[in-house]
Formats: sequence, C-alpha cells, structure tokens
Amino acid sequence: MTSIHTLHILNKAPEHPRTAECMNAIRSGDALLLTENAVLALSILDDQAPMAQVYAIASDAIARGFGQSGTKATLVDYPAMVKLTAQAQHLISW
Amino acid sequence: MTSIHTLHILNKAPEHPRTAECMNAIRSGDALLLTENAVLALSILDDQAPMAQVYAIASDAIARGFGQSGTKATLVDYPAMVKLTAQAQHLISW
Amino acid sequence: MSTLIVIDQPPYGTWAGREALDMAFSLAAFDQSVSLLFMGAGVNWLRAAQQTNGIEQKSVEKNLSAAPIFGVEAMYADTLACAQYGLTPEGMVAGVTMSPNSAELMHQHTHTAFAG
Amino acid sequence: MSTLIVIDQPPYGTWAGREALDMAFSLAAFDQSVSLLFMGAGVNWLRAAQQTNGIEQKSVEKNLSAAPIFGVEAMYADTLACAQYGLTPEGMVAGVTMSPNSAELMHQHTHTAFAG
Amino acid sequence: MSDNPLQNFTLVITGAPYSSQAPQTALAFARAAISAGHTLDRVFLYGDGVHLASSLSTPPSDETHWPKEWAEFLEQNVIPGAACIASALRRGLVNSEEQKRYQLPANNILAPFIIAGLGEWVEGTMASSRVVYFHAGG
Amino acid sequence: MSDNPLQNFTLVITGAPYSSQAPQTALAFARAAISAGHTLDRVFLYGDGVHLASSLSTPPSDETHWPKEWAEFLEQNVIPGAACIASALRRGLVNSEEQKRYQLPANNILAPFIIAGLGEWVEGTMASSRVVYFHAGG
Repeated sequence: MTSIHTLHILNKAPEHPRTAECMNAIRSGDALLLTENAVLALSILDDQAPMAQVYAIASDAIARGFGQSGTKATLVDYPAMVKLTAQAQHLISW
Repeated sequence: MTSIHTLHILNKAPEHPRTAECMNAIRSGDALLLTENAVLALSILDDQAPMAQVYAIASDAIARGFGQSGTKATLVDYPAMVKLTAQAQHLISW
Repeated sequence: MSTLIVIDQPPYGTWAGREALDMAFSLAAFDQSVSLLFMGAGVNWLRAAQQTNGIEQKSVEKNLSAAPIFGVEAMYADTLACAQYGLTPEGMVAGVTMSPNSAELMHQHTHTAFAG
Repeated sequence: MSTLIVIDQPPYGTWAGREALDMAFSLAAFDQSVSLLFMGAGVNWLRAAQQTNGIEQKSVEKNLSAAPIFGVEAMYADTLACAQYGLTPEGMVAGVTMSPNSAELMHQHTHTAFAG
Repeated sequence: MSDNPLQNFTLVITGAPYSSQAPQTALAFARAAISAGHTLDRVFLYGDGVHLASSLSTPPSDETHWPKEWAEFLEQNVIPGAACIASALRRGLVNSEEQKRYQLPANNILAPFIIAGLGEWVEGTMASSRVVYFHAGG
Repeated sequence: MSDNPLQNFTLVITGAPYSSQAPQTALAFARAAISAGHTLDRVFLYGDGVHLASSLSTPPSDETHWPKEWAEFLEQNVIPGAACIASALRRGLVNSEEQKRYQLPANNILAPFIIAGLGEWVEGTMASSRVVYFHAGG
C-alpha cells in the first residue's frame, strides 16, 4: 500500500460546481474517490483524467449502470474506502 | 404592459447547472426574473445577455450588494413580480 | 392543459427525481396530459442495466417502465445531454423519445415543472 | 492542527455559509487554529455594502467583521472567483487575503471542511 | 381581458426554511398577490418544503419564524395549506392520525397546515390560473 | 507505523435522509470501519443532517428506515451520536428539555441521539485521527 497525500471524496454529479473545484484541487500524490452521483463521471472521465489514482464505490457505480467501467477507475467496496481513508494523510469531502 | 410568452423565474447562483439550462431555454418574447442567489448574475451578465427583458428582485439584489446595478436588469418589488406572473402566459420556476 | 415534468438530477443520490416521477404519475391518475423530460445529469435515469441491490434502493428502471401504463404520454431525453453522458439508444431503457430541442418542447406544453 | 473552512455558496439563499462560519467560530472558541476560504460563488460573502433589511436576514458582513475578534486567523478569497464576480479589493469587506492558489492553501492545512 | 386580470394562484414550496430562501420568497409573493386583489387557491408543500409545516421549529428569537409567519398568513386569509403525505412521512412530519396509525411518539404538524396527497396539488393545477413553484436555491 | 494502523474516526453527516444519500453512505462506511477493527469516536449531525435523528420519520415499509438503522448501529456499538443544537432547533428537532424551555407541543429526538453544541464536533476533530464528512450530493 502506497501512501496518499490527500484523498478527495467526491459525491456530486459532474455538472455540480464542486466537481470542478475538486478536480482543480487534485495534485500529484493525491487520490480521488467517487461516491454516490459522482460515479457518473465514469462516463465522462477519459484523456483528461486527473493526475491521481481514481476509485469509485462499486455499489454506487453498479446501481447507476456502470458495472463494466472498471477501466477508468478501480471499483472498490466500503472496507476499501475505510482503508483509503486510513492510508491518506488528509481527507477532503467535496 | 406588453405580453410575455414565458416568464423564467431563476433563483440559482450562476454556477448552478440549472442556470445554464434556463439561459438555453429563453426565447424571444420571454422574460427572465432573477430572485435570491440568481441576482449574482448581475455581476456577470453583459454582452451575452439573453434576448429577453431581465428583471431582478430589488431586495435580493440590494442584500447582496447590487443596489446600483440597475443597468443590466430592472429592479422590481414583489407586487411587480405578481404582475409579471399575471402578464406571462407561461411560468417556469428553475 | 398539458404538463411537462422535468428531471435534471440523477437517480439515487437525491430524491428530487423520484418526487418528480410521483408528480407525473399523480397527474396521469387524474387523467391530465403529462410527459417527462430528462435533461442534464437527469438523463442518467435512462441508462439500462441499473442494479440497485447494493444500495438498498429500488431501481428507477421499474418505475420508468410503469410510466406508460400509468398514463404518462411520453418520456423525452435531451439529445445533447445523452451525448455528454455517452448514452445511446441501445444503452437506454425502452420507450424514450429523443429531444433535440428541449426549449421548444417546454414551449409546447402549458405547464413545465421541476420537483425541486 | 490547522483547519480551513471553505465557503463556496453565496449568502442568504442557503444556510450552508452561515453554518460554515459557526464551525469556524467554534474552533476558534476552543483555541484551535482556523481560517476561512471563500471560493466559487462563495466569494459574494465578501462584497461590500450588503443591505439586508429588505430580506429579514442579518447581514453576513457583521459576522465577517467579527471573525478576527473571535480568533479566526485569516479570511482568504480565491483570486479567480473574485475576478469572475467582478470583485476588487475596493469593493470587498476589510481584512481579506487574496488566494491565487487555493489548492495549495488546502494542502497547507491539516483539515479542510465544508459545512454541507 | 384587462391589462391586469385577477388571478387565482396555487403556490408550491419545495425548499425548506433555514436551509433555503424558498418559504421566504413565497411568502413575500403571496402577500403581494393578496394585496393586489388576486386570490390564492392553495399552498402545497412538497419534498423538503414540508418542513415549513413543523410545529417544533424554534429559530433564535432574533430570526424570523417562517413556519409561524406562514401559518398566520394562511389563517388570516383563509387559504388552505397542505403538506404532501409521502414527503412528510419520510421526513418526520406527522399529524395525530398518522401518529396513531404508525404508533409514533408524537405529532408535529402546525395548524392550519394539513397533510394530504399529491391529488391536492393536481387539483390546484386544475383549479387555478397560475401555479408558481418556489424551489430551494443554490 | 503499519500499513493499516487502527484509526479513531469522527463522522459528520450534513445531508438529510430521503433527500440525500449521505446517511446511507455514512452507515456503510461506519459498519466497514467497525468490522475492520477501527473505532468511531462519535457521529455528529449538522445542518440538514439533523433530520436523521427524527423519531417521527416513517418511510414506506419497503424502504430502509435510515434513522432506525443508525440508532440501532449506535446502540449496538456504544457510539455517541449528537445533533447540533442550533441546526436542530431551527429545523424542528427538539428533545424534552428544549420542549419545556420553549413550551413546544412535543419532542422528536430518536435515542440514542442527543442534542449538543458544536463543541461536540470540535472535540471530535481533536480526539480522533480522521474526520470524515458526508454531505448532501447533487
């Protein structure tokens, strides 16, 4: 397990203004965790993916029809989310 | 008093996704009424003003520091808002 | 009188879409003309293969498939929003009509309303 | 420990900003290091000459002027957001520090939190 | 049709007090409408707007008490106010009947607000000449 | 420091049930944290999140009852849960003490949730190694 500087936890749809704020705040060494409506970014994320590892809550992704989209983000469960929060030095819930 | 086809009542800040949806839906013969946080558009509206008459609730504008911005929109009170809703054939609250 | 109920929020993360659907079903139950328009992030209501057992919420796909039965006249999806979210007709639930000009659609209805 | 409380919603239309300010004042009351960052539409908290008698709400300008007294260390305003909203130092309340790199500011604090 | 024909309004409030400005804007509009001679067919609370009908809301004494202001306005002008039952039950707003039915420890609907189905809203859209929605801002 | 040191979490919930998914996501996180051997210092409800502490919330029988689920989780794991007093009073959530003080017709706080000041949140940020916020989505 590598260390994460800041884990950005985002639960807003891509149109929400806080999504852009979050994306602007991500830096090298950070990680991004998509939860709830934020998993909709899986249909939009591509070349312009942020310079960070991207995770998404599997149950939220599958509920919204993104069961097969493991390529753009690592689908994780809540035990993995807990591990990420423990690994990260800082947390920001957007 | 001229007739209004659709009165668009907008109460969201300019960043809110519904603001863009509202602006896209405005057509010639419509009118736009800015209420609550939507009066913040007074600092942004300019050349790209929509092809519609723009009104803003005066008390909301003044509360947010826009007492002098009568140039971009007609500042109105609630009796005037009632009149606008009566004049308009259709209303959309965004 | 014809009413267009607009859903521009995605399912599950907020309740606004469900409450919009209830509004449409209520109008239909009173034999009032009503259609649904999905726009913005709301088009994600229409994505096929939503599996909600993991989030303890009922799938909205079932609700949508009931819409014609309850008397909702049409379900429109904003064309541009579908493109933004990578939604193609094959990847969407059945019975959806594309809306290339949602502003025009609103102007064609007597009432246009959001649930919140 | 140092906390950055972020306000990205405008005043009066929602309560999130007021509740963020209460969080900052509470931290300060417990002698914890705390600063405020206004970004996005939240920079409109800082506009001078807010006259709220017409909307039956207290002016947030008074709350902000109390921030240093209560022990809030700094009030930052995102430079880009200020430009977008036409906010210049002359048109803003006193005691605000411009923040040209808000991401960096967040990384300098142990905790970063929104009120909602 | 004159320049300013009298209207019969239905107002729908979907934003909660002390979270959104919706109940406040709606009340200012309602007062102006009545003053101008228009009528209010009814007021319908939906979604988070049902919190406006809480009998337990207790804002600080130097803030406006929006549920009380609304209740007094409705009583003085004999305007029906209803909160959607489905929205209200989920959000913890119940009357004495629902309290008994679901064996709940209390009830908290502020008179003259009542709890009713979405049919009240449908009837409002049919009976009135204008329906105005007051949503949460943002 | 091992790869996965045990943490003491404070959770802050600011989104309401039946309006946002926040209480649901927070509960899934909390259960996973306890299962992994971490501890929860406390849960603090703020803003619209205080509605999670309602004793009157009555969702349809085929929907999850988030206030009850949360209350049972807190009791089983002996975790303190507090709703911010300022947020709660404005939004119509009161305990028996506030009911008496303000002469209200009822109280509606679901045990084991209590009403407390923001100091509870400050103490949580000081006592725990991680603070996780669960806001309303959108």
